[in-house]
Amino acid sequence: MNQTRRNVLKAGGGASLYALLAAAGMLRPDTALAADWNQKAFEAKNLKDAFDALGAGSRADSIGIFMTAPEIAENGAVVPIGAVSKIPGTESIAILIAKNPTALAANFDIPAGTEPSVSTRVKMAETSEVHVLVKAQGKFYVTKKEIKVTIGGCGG
Amino acid sequence: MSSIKLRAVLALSGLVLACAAHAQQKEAAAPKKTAAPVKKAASAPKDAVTADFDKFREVMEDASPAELFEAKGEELWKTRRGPKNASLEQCDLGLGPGILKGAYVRMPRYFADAGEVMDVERRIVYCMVTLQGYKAEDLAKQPFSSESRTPDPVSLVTYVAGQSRGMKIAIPQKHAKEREAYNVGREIFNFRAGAWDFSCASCHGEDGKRIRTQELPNLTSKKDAIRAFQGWPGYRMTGGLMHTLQWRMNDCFRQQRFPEPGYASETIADLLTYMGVNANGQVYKGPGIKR
Amino acid sequence: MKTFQASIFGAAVLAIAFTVEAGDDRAKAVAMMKRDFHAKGIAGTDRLNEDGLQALCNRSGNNPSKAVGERLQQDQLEAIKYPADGKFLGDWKSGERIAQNGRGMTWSDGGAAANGGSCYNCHQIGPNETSFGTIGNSLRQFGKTRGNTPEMQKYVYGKIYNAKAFNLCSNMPRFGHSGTLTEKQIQDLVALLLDPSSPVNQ
Amino acid sequence: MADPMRIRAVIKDGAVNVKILMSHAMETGQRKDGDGKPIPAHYIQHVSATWQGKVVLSAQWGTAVAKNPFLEFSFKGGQKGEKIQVTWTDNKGEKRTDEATIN
Repeated sequence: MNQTRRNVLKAGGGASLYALLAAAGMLRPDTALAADWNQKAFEAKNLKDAFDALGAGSRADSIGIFMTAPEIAENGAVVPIGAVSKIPGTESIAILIAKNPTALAANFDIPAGTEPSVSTRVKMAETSEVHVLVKAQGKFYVTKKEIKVTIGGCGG
Repeated sequence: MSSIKLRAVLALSGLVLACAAHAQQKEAAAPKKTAAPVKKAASAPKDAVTADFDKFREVMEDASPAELFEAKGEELWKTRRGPKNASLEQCDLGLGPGILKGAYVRMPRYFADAGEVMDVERRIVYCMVTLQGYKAEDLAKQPFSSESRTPDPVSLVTYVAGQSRGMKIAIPQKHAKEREAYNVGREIFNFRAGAWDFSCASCHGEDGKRIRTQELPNLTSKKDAIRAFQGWPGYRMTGGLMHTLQWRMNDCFRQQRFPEPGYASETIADLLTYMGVNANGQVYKGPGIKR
Repeated sequence: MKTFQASIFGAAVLAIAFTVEAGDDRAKAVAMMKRDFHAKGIAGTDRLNEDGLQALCNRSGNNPSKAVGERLQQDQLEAIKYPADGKFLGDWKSGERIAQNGRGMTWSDGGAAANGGSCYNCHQIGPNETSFGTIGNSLRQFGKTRGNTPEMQKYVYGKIYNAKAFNLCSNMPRFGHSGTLTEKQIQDLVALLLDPSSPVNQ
Repeated sequence: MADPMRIRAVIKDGAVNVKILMSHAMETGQRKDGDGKPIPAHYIQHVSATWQGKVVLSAQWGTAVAKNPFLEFSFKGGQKGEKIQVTWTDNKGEKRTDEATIN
């Protein structure tokens, strides 16, 4: 039995157990998560609305955020994007694509002990600025980069 | 032979997210819309662009969606299936029943039990028929990946190919039938016919040529021959579909303005023998990613 | 002496055997393809039947003997159907669209949509299209350097109609001969290349 | 049922590096099929990874994540031989959980 569970069991029953379990992430993910999915943010049609829905109406440009992405994507269907935050206390990292039909692509919660560094692959409708939004100690920071998209594939 | 495909942007008009990506069925007659973004790429320094593509291609190949199909193929290989309720573990890919390591880079090859030269997919179909009791005609009905399904042989080929990752291509030419397959394959490669007088060699017989911005490997040269092999089976970013060399050959013949070659036919096996043997000695990197 | 003769004889037999074998492989290849291919869409299996020109190019490694080659080239030239009204120059704007359009004659083509010329697949043409192929030569400034004379117009029309009339085993399809492009489409392409107002000549 | 994920968890530079590939269409809902009918949206909305009962990453996704999604992250504390579980849930309520051993 691991340390976390032992602590949980020691803490005993009732509401406090529930809170502890939730904090430790031991509840079935979907019960907690269904409420988490930020519908308003994910359905926002433009960058500004998406930022607003994420609570990032005001945000500072930061040199503490690093984005790894191609200058020119070989294919808009699969654009690799990596995001690293060097800002202390990073709580979440979001990827937004300005010119996509819905701007917010993904939002990652970074628990303590997890490195503020994620990579994924996104679809891009056209050449666009891609923004990485970081929440750290309750404040928002952003960096951006234009990624050109070439469409029209060949045989390969 | 890969002529630029102008994706079906028109057919999908009204589509806001024009991820050409997904619009993969038809070629459309409206080049403007699709050609425009290409210009941006082409106007940037070519070498830098290619280097950037290569860098991110490498990143993606490190965790390629092709692995999902390898996993699926492995499951299919080991599961008892078909009218005879058998797995494919007794399938002999040339190195003995069930031996997969290195099998892919040694095919096409001659199989005494079938009396024929077979490429990997032709052989897997043969095993599915003889061991599992499937019907070859059924497997040939819809042999290529679509949005709604990935045919079993595609996943199986991807699995088998993954078992030769990092190995040198060593397609045998010992048996008389193997040498004949090479020679006949060379003739198929050079055979001009059809509405536009094309052969494979029309596009793949000279160094340094392009169709639009797509570079064309010279498959008659030792240097480029590997490019026929490398990256296949390949996960195509456009549409996100897994395709094998059977599909590649089929679509080449389409663009060659030929009628359709039979799936897993001897024609394809011989053509792949010719192209494969030319690539002997080079290292196969495993299932890849295609644009 | 005997050995010498024998070796000549042996060499001759080998030479014959070699030729027979190469032809044999081709015969096997053709028979195999005819067995393995099936018609799909507009692409029938008759497309595997070589015409005389294809047969000659296939059998000579695209390098036929001068005598036969010239005769066949002359046949191709004589079969070109020039516009009845003697007009070669169409609309370059339409020509640009035809040059861009890469569809036509595959088994997934057919139906109402017009065929294109696939010109940019192989040639550099207009200054605004940087996505062009290199199988064919660059046609930038074609009219400017060649001149827009009636003879040049007729030549370009003929070349697009049937490139093989000028270079027997050329890689370029015979767009008129094969029924890919209409008379009007070819006139428009001629204009794209020769019309002084076409961007090709800017 | 959805096909299994591919999960690789490897100790690298003192942390567990996790790479995940998921088999999913990630249909945007903005496309139309050959007959002009809209193809309904079908995409993963949540991904969570747990180790020793602790959530080490939780993600919310929209339709812009590419088909057959990829995700990479790293967390501290994991040891060789321990397991991590990854669960995704899509907008149709379909879900899948797979497990991998840390190497």
